[in-house]
Amino acid sequence: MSEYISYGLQVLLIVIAIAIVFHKRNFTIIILIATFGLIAAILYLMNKAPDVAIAEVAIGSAIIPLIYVVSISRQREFIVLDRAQDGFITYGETFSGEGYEILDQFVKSYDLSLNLCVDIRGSEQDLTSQLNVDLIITKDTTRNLYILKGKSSSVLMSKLRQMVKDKPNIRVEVFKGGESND
Amino acid sequence: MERSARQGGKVVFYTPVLFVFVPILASLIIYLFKNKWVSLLVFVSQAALSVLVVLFALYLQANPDQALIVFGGWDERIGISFYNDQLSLIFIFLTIIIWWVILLYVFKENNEDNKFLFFLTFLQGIFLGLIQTNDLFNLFVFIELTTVLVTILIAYKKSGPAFRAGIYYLLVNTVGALFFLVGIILLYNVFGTINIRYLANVIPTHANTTIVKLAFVFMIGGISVKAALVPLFTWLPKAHGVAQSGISALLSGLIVKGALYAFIRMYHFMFIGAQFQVTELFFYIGLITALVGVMFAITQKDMKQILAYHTVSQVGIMMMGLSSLDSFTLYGGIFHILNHAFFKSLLFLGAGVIIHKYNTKKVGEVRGVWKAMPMLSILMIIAMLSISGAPLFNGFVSKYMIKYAIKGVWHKEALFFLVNLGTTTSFIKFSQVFFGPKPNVQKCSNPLQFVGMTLLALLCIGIGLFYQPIAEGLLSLDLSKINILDVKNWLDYAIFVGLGYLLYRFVIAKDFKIVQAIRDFKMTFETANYLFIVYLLVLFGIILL
Amino acid sequence: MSPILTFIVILVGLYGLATSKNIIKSVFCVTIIEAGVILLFLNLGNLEGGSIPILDGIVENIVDPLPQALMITTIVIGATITALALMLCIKIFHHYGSIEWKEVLGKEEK
Amino acid sequence: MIRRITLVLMLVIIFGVFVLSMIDLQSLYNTSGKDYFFANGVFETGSLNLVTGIYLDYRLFDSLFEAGILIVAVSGVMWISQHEIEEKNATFMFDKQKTPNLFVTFSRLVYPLMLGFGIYVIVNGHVSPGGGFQGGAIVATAILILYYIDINKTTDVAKILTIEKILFILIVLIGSVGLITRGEVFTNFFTLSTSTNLKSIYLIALNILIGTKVALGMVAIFTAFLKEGR
Repeated sequence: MSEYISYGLQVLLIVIAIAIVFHKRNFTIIILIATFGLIAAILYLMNKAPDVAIAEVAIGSAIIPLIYVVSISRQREFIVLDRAQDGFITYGETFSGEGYEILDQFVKSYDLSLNLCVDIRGSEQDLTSQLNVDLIITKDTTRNLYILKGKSSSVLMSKLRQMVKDKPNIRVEVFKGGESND
Repeated sequence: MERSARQGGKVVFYTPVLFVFVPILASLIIYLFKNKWVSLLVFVSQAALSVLVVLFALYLQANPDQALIVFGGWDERIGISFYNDQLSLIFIFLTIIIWWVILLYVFKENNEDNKFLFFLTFLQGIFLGLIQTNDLFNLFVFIELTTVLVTILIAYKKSGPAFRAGIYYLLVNTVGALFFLVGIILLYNVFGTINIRYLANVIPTHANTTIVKLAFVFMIGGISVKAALVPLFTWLPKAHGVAQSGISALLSGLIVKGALYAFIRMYHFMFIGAQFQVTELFFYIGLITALVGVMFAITQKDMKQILAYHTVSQVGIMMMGLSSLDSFTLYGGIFHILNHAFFKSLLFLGAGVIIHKYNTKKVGEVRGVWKAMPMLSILMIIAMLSISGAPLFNGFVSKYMIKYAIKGVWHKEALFFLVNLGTTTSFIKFSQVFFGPKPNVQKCSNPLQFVGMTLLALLCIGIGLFYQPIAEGLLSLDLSKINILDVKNWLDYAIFVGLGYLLYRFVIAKDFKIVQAIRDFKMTFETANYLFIVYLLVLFGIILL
Repeated sequence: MSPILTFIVILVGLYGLATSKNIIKSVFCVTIIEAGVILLFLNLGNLEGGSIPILDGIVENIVDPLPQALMITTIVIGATITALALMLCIKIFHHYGSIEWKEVLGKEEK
Repeated sequence: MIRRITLVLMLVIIFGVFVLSMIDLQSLYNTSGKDYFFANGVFETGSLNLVTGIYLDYRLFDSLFEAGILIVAVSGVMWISQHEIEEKNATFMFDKQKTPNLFVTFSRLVYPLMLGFGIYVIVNGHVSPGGGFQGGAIVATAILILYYIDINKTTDVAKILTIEKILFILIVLIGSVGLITRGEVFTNFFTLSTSTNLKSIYLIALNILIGTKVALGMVAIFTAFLKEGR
């Protein structure tokens, strides 16, 4: 009897593996991978390996999926540092302002999540290379321009530039990431 | 009786364990005490290691029966063991020499960076373990550890290209290592042990079964990824291009050789009794690797990329030697591993100094190195002459030994000729950096770096001149049939240089469309994996049919 | 029978690696292959049946304990590699604005 | 599309070869390793759980580097995510999500249970399923629950890294004590004829050290991920 359960679980394992390979949404995959770990652990147990099963339950279906969750949610983050702070984005219970609407539309169309932050000191080079800041908003008061700065290497910047090209008061600038030759 | 003999020389008997743990302990202490002066411990551990290795080599010479150490004193088939022979000792010496040079090179800039020294020194211990281990799973653990450490060292600069090269390296090599593990699993279930020496004895009994052949294919396939053979070489130029020059030199000079060492262990020690008819296959894989590597190398414009693709092509040449069952050619391959470690490290380190001074990697933008840094130029020219196989230098000797096997087979000779021509051409291209007026750069100011590089250059010349006694002593090999004063060899080299110059002047320098196309060739990750499967299938095809 | 079914898991992972266009997906596939390899080893150790390798009381036959000890090591190695790969993924996303292999590798520097 | 078809074809061929090799295995299957452990394992290692016996005694050398890879990976992940920017004033506007109350209460209940279970698994690794690696991972999971109870919890990762490295040195030292007492390295320091109870001192000590190390390493990795870019 247990033989047939074991075969059934093996087939299920294959099905889940195929689902992981063909699925597109990363968050669903995490649930699948946790299930995958759990079924694998049961199979380890059925193969008389309780030690490996404990290790797999603790690592394979708890810690690893957690790390996946954190890293994927971090990856979908679009971190914006607001250094203008004059109504381009207004803070409060809900966010509003022209800048917020643009950014909101932008992140929605690329399936990202917006994360705004203020008050971080440091040079732009360091912030983008070390702290993962994707976009820095500054204001050029003489020309009344909002400048959105980001890394030249990021493909998101060209997409953003495409989006705001007919807004006269916003300019998108890119700078090189802090690369050294050696 | 064996036990009583061991009690006497117990301390010396266990020194191979110290080879692994002296660097590791040093690295941990350096990490724990973040201090400029504690960092000097790397040199203390290096010195201690050098003394220990020499002592152990002398001891092993006197007691050749003490080569096997089983931890815990268990049965050889059960416990983990270290096994040292002539080959592993040569590799240990090589490791220590290269690490001296690299540490001297990086120390001044990194002596306050305890994390960098931690990873670098830890890697040395792991690599020494990888060389000595006699247990397949232990080998797998060491291979994975090297992968992780090298990934961290590649990504150490924390720039975008470093990250992408790091993850490419990590994933490709992990997949390779996992297939190596599948091979181990199959072998364990057939023979009940994973001890390499024991397996070498019992493999002939079941050599003709599919399962052993399958295990062979999986293991060699896994190693080939790490050894950067065609078509699995794509991680190598990416990784070399972004790492610091010291790390590039280490990767090229040693880490890639670690995989070749594992190849020798598997193919020439473990599966030798199985007598698979794969000599030709590996010869052609090596030849294609050499050709493809050199083809990419001559089109590159980035100094480090040129050198990185040359590593691919030289690995191919080594494989041509290592594939052979004939001992003269096989030793030619091993000898070429040593020689390549010396001159390629020297080239990378020299290129690192140039890049640092000129702040650019493009060959076309660097001019006048001879006037600015004459000392460095001499060292680099020595290395270039070595790699292109000029007589009087070490590259010539080992290339001659590998070429010896294909004498008379015209199509192999022709292809090998192309490889040599490509090598010469790309170094004629590289040597353009020496010409030109004196540029406005400050003088070199790091004598430590030059100590290490001079050592390498002296080794290149020394081996090139005194190859006969050295080969006699290291490999007990008679090289009297190589005559460096033979006019034919000089003429050959002159022809190479002449043709190479013409090729450079009229094809490469013109930068035709096809040259650009080859330069811009990029292989995506999924294609690399696709080719890995194809590679496995080709091995299957040859071995099973 | 069981080892053959398990090998399919490894092959599915391999298929995923050879078709995945996304870095995270590749990491998932490596995880799948690794779990498959572990299960394969345990399956083969259990080929002739037996009881759990804990000799508490009278036991007549056990499954092979060595694969189990080795596979614990493999699980830890796999976990560390996954963690390292994911950390690199985060950094790559914030540098290139994408985790598609094509967009990341195709980007020319400077 | 052609590529996918050829890919599937190639995989099918590999699968076929594997099936052939499994048919081979039917007649070649070798149990000499298993028989050795079954006959001598308990006597030689003093561990009723043969798996623990293998990875703490016969193959301790592997386990050392298993711990080593954890050290390296943790330090590497920390290095990659580390930055030197002052972040005192950083305020992330969208970071204020709260864990639901029910979950917090539930976690408070589960946390001591899991911690206890983890420690039980570590200490009894030589007689029942479990051991340092598995128990350490469970303890780590328990500690991770704390992050869900209090999302602003901070951990001093630098201290964890230091402790981890000291623990690694300790494990290596315990492994080498055998050189003095028995003349063998990386095995139990009690002689073979010692009673099982005495031998288990060594096993428990190593399991606790490895368990602590693994737990700390996993927590450090997770902390690095949570703090990444913050």
